[in-house]
Amino acid sequence: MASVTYDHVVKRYTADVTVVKDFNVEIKDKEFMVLVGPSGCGKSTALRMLAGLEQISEGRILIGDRMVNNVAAKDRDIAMVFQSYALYPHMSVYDNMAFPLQMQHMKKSEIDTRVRNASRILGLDNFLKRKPRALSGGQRQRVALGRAIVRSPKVFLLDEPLSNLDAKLRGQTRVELQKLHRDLQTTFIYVTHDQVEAMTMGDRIAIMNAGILQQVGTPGEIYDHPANLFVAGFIGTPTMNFVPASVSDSTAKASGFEVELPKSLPSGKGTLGFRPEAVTDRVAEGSPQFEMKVDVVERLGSDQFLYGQVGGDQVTARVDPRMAVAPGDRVKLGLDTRSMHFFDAESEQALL
Amino acid sequence: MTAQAVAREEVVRAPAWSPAWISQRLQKVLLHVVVIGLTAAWMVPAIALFTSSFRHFEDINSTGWWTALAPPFKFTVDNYAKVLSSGNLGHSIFNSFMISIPATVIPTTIAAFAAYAFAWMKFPGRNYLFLALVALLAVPLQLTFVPVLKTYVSVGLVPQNWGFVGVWLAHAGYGLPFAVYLLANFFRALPSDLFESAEIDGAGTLTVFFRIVLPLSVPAIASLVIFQFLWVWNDLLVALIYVGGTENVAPVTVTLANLSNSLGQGWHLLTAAAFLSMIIPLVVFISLQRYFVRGILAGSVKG
Amino acid sequence: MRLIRFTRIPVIAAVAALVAGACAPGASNPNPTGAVHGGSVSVIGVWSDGELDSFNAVIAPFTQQTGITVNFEASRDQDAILTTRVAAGNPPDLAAAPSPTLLTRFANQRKLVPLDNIVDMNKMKQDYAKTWIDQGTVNGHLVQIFSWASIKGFIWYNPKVWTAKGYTPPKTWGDLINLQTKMKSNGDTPWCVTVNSGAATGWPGSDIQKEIALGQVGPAVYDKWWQGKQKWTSPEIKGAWQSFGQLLGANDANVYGGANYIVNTDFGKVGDPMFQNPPKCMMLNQASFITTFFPKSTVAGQDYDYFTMPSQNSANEGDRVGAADAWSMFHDTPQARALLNYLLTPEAQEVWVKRGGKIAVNNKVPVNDYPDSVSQKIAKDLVNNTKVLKYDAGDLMPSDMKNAYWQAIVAFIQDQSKLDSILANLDKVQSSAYTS
Amino acid sequence: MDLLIQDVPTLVFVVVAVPAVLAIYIVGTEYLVRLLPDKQRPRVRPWFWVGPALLFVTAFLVLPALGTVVTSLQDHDGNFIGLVNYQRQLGDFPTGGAWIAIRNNVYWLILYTLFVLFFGLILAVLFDRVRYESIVKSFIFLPMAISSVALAVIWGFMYSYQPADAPQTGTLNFIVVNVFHQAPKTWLSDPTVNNFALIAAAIWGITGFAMVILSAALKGIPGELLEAARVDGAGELTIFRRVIFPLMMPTVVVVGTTLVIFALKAFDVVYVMTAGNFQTDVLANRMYKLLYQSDNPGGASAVAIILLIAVVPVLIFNLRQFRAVEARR
Repeated sequence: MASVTYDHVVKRYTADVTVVKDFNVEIKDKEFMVLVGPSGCGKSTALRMLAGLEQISEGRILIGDRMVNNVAAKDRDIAMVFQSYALYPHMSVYDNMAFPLQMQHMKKSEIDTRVRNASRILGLDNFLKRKPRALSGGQRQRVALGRAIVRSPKVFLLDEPLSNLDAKLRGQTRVELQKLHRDLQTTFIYVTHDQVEAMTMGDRIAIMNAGILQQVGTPGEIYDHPANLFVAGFIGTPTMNFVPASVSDSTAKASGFEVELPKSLPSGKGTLGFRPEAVTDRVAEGSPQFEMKVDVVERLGSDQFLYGQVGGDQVTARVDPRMAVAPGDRVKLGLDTRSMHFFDAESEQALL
Repeated sequence: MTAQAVAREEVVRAPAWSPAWISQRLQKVLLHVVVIGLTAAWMVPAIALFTSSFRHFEDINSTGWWTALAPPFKFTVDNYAKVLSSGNLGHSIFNSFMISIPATVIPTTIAAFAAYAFAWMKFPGRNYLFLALVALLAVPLQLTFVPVLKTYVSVGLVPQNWGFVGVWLAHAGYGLPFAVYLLANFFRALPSDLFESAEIDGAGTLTVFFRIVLPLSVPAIASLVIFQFLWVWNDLLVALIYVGGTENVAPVTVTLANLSNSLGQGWHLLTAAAFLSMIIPLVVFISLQRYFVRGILAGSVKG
Repeated sequence: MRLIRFTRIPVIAAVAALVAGACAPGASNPNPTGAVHGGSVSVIGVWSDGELDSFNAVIAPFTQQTGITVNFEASRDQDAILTTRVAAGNPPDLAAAPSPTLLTRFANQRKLVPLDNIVDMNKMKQDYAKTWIDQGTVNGHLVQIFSWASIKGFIWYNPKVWTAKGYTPPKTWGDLINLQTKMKSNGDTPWCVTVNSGAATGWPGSDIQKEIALGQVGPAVYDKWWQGKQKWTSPEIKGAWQSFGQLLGANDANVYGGANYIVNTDFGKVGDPMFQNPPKCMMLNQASFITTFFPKSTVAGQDYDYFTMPSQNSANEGDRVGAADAWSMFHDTPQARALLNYLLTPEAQEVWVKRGGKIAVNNKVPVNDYPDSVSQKIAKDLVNNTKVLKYDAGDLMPSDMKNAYWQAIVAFIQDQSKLDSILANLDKVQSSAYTS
Repeated sequence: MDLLIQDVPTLVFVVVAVPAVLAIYIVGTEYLVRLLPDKQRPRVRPWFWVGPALLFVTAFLVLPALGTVVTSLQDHDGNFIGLVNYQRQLGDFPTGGAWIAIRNNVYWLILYTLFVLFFGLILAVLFDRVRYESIVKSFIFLPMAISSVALAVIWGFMYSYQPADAPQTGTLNFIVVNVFHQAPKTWLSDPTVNNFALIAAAIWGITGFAMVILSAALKGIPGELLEAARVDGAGELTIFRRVIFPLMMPTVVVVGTTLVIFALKAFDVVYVMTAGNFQTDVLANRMYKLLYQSDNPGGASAVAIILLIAVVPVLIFNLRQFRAVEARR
């Protein structure tokens, strides 16, 4: 129900400790935006500044058209789900959800309606009288969501809400959250360090590293056109192959092979990047081929990954799961040149 | 069944007579032996006192207390009878309540405010101010008596006009450093997410304090109440300085100290008196003990 | 009921004051100037238990006659309480102390009301031994009066045992030493001594030493000694220590239980071994009050009697050491005056005397008022045979000197061979204790 | 009796009114704070919250402590004499001045603090695992409820001495004589053991304090955490060392600090049992004697200041500790 704008936002703790640097993002109304990055990259700080839990050192944050830099957290009309859930242990599930509404001096009947509505959505009807300690992890997580839902906030903030759940429950809840986003028709800002969550849930993803925003885009854009070496390496499993190479005109030369790039680049050294799925056992006519000495074979059923050496470089390949290969084998592989990336040695920016 | 309970079942249930089962059993037995043994050893001096409180003065002086535990059982309730009949006892117990209760309530309340600020509000010099407060624990009370009493006299805050007010305030002042120290430590340990969550939920400082901090700090407050009450209840000197030892205001410690005379005669009555004066603090302890429950924070945050 | 009056209403005001931070309205102290009838007087003393009962018995006729209530505060931490309250300007009207040390300090600080015009000095001079008046006079003013005393230098024994064993009370120091030797050769332990008394541990031993000193060197040197003008290492004082050691015997062998028992046992238990059957010791030296510590089953004259410590110098025969309950005034109110004057009367003093354990300071208290033959004998002794009564030297020394004295007694009992270094240390304390 | 009943309303009034007044204070000041612009509020608010506490400690502790500093630099008549009082207390090392007391305080500091923490932790952890916890806890707590005068009587029964040929009335000497067949010991007058005898009595008296606070902290550790560690296969000792102890560390620091200060201020047990005789003096007792018996407020003040200075290292440790806690959250 509102857009969020980060406008040259800086967070500085001391003169030389800056955790968020010149952060600029526009999050559209009703968008599901995921802030992703390794731990300590400043993503949580960025969220907490929006929540009003941290002072903003420089720049502005707007919710809708309203600058909220100096607005108290409670007046920003946001709701937040904490990684730890932060449930009030001495209050029942009902009271936990009713608490933010009581703070708004809402009428009792209205509170009741909202709490019951939220608990129905989240399937918590049978637990309303319980204390948090008598709930399972997944249930607690839903109470934390419920406490956010009841307020019908303009913006929903979620700080790694799934990290305390086991893998199965996490997958389930991911789907539930997306459904919830659709149902609520509200702006979601979701912080995570897990790129899978980011890729699967986000309408758009903002990737941060070391306090700096690296790239903003849809999952597809980010995956196919990473803006720099960091984004390329951060998104996708297994990670993109990075091979040192030198370019002259449109030919990139690595230690074990040469590849023709789709366009010519200024000559120099850099890093050639290509995803494992670009290295296959289907050797296409006219595309580069090389021999890989296989170190490790990973069979996932639907896929088979080979880890090995090409020339002097470590390369991962995704091959047909039916291909018979054992560690120590030398196999011939082909490279699909349609999705090649090349990163400048100095700036690490994508040139291709 | 809660997650906890499930986990506990898993741990405890090893197949009967398996090595793990035997070692678990042995550990359990050892635990009980150690617990009961330590407690029993701890009780020896108190048992000595208790036994002696039922012995004749001459016997206490001439034979060890343990001899009373074998026949012939020459027990007497004379000591108790003498203590209970000392006319002022009932009144002085009442005086002790009059002194102890407000002298516990005032510093606990004030300390809770200050501890909350020290634990969760940011202000310049906070840490140093807090440490200075802790350092005040080391100030010998005897050196404060004259200046404080001088001030009391100059503003007329003497027992003749103000009853116990002077001693309440003094005990509050003396008890605050520890009270703030203990509570701030506990408040500081509350998960910060709770506070932030409450802030986003729209709770103000007061709401957070009264609806979240206080309910969650019940064990700490209960232990503080126990100690402050106990110290005030057992205090002799502060009471003598600020309320004096006249019969109508004397707390029970003064009355009991006066059971033995200035030359030390009558000390055997202290055996009985010690047990009688112990009753109230023990009742306070036992009745507040139910607040020391496991996991008051359980379920709030994980990890 | 008094409690209610002074708590309920102020409580409400106090709470208000807490909020507003306002000062309490100081209620003015009642200051009746007219007839001495009614009102109250506040007293701090050390008496509790049986002693307090006795004191209350003394006060009862006073209150009955005058209508004046005596608010008595008993405190065994009198040093702390009184020092603090005097320094803070909140002293009681009167204080009663078991020794004059503290009150003399207040006198030097000019915190006490001079009593010269409050008591009838002529009558005092008639009824009181000069010692008591001299003792109460500081800087030319009477600031302390004395009510009840205990006399030191009494050696207690069990007449039944002595008759059976053929021992007789010695008349001279030589007789005493011979008796001691005879007892030992009979396999009896001559003495019981115990000196443990909490913070004051050592004083019962110091009593023996100072009695010997007075008997050996006489009042003049005794006075110079407590005044800090006589060195501890001087032959006069050292002699008294050596004589004390003569009684204790080498390694305290003349005393039941030896050094460990002496220093670890409470002074009040000193008589217990003597009254056991068979007795563990033959005699003990303690002041007149010790009879109240003897087992309840003992009867004066039958189970215990005393003789006075013989002097080594016949010129000093009849010189006694004593101490007494001292009274001083902080507030000159009519009620306080009335009580003080009442306490000086034989009528007041005889009340406690009749109840036992105390010797009246007023000479007019009839001997027959004493409850048993032994205390009557003490009273007569005091009037008839006492030539010079000297106040306890320890109580007259500055506190640091007094404490060092007591500790020296303990050290001496533990190891008599260290006498020279013990006395040298006392000289060192003497050189600083009197100046500060 | 009617006198008591009539006073009950006073008591009830006080118990209800005092917290009510304080609650009104804090609500009222919050209302005042809200009148301020948003930015000013966090700066002003803490002072209202700590205000009453600061007011109280200033009046009852800070001002007297400052007065003590002044007194410690003065002679008996109030003339400034510099550090002479300190020189007197700290002169004649190692047996003169306050040195015996300082030595004994070091014994107290180490033995009392460590043993009380040790027993407090052990008892809290062990008792946590038995169903009759509340009963055994009450027993350990019981000595806390005993006044110092009674404590002297109790430990008198433990340490009492009789000559070797008489029946022993003291518990320890009974054991020494009848079990170990040794000569009875003079526990309180023998300088090789008496300090430890006093410290033992004090440990007995205060362990309940450490146990209660540490136990409260232990209860604050979520049960799931312990269960999880157990499921992970950690032994009980490992759980204590790796899970319980680190989580209780802040509380251990608080209890430890308090005990260190108690050890420095050790007074009651010494005062009632030996009064500092037989080389058992401690600083607080020395101060008491100087103040009330020797009429030497300057010396007493100097001792008190020495005592206060001794606390500083502990405070520095505390500062580091809660900076660490703050860094973690």
